[in-house]
Amino acid sequence: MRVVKIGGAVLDRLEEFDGILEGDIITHGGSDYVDELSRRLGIEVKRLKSPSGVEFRYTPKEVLEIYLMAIMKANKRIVSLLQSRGINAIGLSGLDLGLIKAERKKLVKAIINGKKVAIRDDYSGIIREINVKVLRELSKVGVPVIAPIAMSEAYEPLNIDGDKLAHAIALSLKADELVFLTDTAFLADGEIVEKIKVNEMEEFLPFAKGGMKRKLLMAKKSVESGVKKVIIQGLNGRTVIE
Amino acid sequence: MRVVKIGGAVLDRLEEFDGILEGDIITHGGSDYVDELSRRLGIEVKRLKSPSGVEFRYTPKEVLEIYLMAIMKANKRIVSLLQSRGINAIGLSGLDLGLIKAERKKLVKAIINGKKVAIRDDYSGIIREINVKVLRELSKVGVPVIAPIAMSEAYEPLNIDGDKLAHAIALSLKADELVFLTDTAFLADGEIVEKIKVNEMEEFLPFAKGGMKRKLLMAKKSVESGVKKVIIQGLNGRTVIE
Amino acid sequence: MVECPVCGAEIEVGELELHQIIECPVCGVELEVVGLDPVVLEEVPEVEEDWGE
Amino acid sequence: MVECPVCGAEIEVGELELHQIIECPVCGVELEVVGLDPVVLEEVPEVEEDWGE
Repeated sequence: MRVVKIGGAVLDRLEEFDGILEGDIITHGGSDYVDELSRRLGIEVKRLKSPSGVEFRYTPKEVLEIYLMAIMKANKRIVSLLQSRGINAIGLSGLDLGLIKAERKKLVKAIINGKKVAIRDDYSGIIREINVKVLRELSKVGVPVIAPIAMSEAYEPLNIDGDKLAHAIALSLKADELVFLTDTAFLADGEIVEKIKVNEMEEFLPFAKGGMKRKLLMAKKSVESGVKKVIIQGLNGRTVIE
Repeated sequence: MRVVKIGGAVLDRLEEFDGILEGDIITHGGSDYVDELSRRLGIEVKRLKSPSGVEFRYTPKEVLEIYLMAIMKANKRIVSLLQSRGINAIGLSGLDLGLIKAERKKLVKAIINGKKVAIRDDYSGIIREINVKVLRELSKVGVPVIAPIAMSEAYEPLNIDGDKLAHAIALSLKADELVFLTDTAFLADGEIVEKIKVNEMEEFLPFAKGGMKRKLLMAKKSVESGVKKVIIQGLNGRTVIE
Repeated sequence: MVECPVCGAEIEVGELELHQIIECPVCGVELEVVGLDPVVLEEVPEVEEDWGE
Repeated sequence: MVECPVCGAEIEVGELELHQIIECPVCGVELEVVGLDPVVLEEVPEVEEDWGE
């Protein structure tokens, strides 16, 4: 069982990836699409920093609507491409069949202009449950392409992280392989690192930052939780974590 | 088997319909959402008239993208509402599993400023095939909520008419009942017409125009093709065609 | 004057727009303006009517 | 000066914003500004970090 996460940065360059797209379950990002639609609608994209330094998109209701439309555009673009390659894709969000349940973060702490503030109207979520039974049933019908939109306790859409979604699906389905499709493999001092043993990870982390650092940490957690291999597949090569 | 089509005009008033929403297969419109998003993006909404007087939305690629996003917003709003009522909805477009195949109208004739013109970059489609086998399989898993987006021969999304989609699904699944949820039942001289026998339809058509007239004609065709009952369910009452 | 590509008749044409459709007064066929300066006409096939949202 | 709702200590506060979070210097608990004029503080629970796209 292979889970593939298509990064937002390569949504418009999927033609450059060949067989790698063949996953049993596919998830994706799309924050570039969300930023673009927000900009076109004249709505400011606010990225906030959590006290521990993690950056996130401030997603009040007004932005949630834009998030949903832009992410579903990304979803159908992937479905359309896969169908054109004879892969019978079925595009879904976490609302559909209640596939992904998440808890809305009713309180989020963020640093704005150096001050710590409490944010209560954010519609991001923490993934609580993946409907594994339904996902397995659906993968008999076609290849599920799951958008990073979860269902809250109030049955509302929530913004969830695409990488975390891929990780959660890989673990709950006990996948053999988790592939992150993104623009670049992991580089250390400008060189592609082709292979990382999980117990060597600490040596490499200082070379990574932002999204890549999070992917490496997630890869480590995935392998430690039973996923045999995690691949960070870039346009320039790949990094395998085992 | 009951097919329900949720009209764009009542998307934001679904709470006012109770049990009627329980269909085996649900489709919907959403042109108000498309108009709203177009307006917000500063893109002119062009409605053209065909030589035979039918109005349609001019859908070049730039509008198609807006159409897709706005229609998927409508789709997930319905899924979210149904999930909140304990109905296990699964929202899909015609791209998903190739559910709805349509032929792109590579040439459309329209009247613009009184002149007849040929339009070649329109992305509307004529429904050619509904994947009945897959639709039946999906309705065992949950309640499909199908967006009026079809897949072209080039695996691209196409704008298709929500009423026609409901009609095509009702026929191909040999539904007993086809329900059009819209703002008003059919009125003649200000009075709700509660019942129309199919062979009496001609007497009533002069009282109807635009979308209602098309619904009545479609209802007639549906009943003549085996659907036992067509209901035009408004917020103010209903018209049953048998 | 422009020649009808179907029946060869000479057609009197006023001011035309690209993609405009005119009817040949002699053979009644629909013709699309596919070129201007010089005007180029091409027969336009019949089309099935159906529409989106 | 404002009273910490958890330990009762008097806290020196400068200019505050609604929803701003400050730490009680005595008991170290995090407090949210839920009211201005007068300033009202409320304890802020710990939160799990996780993020969307």
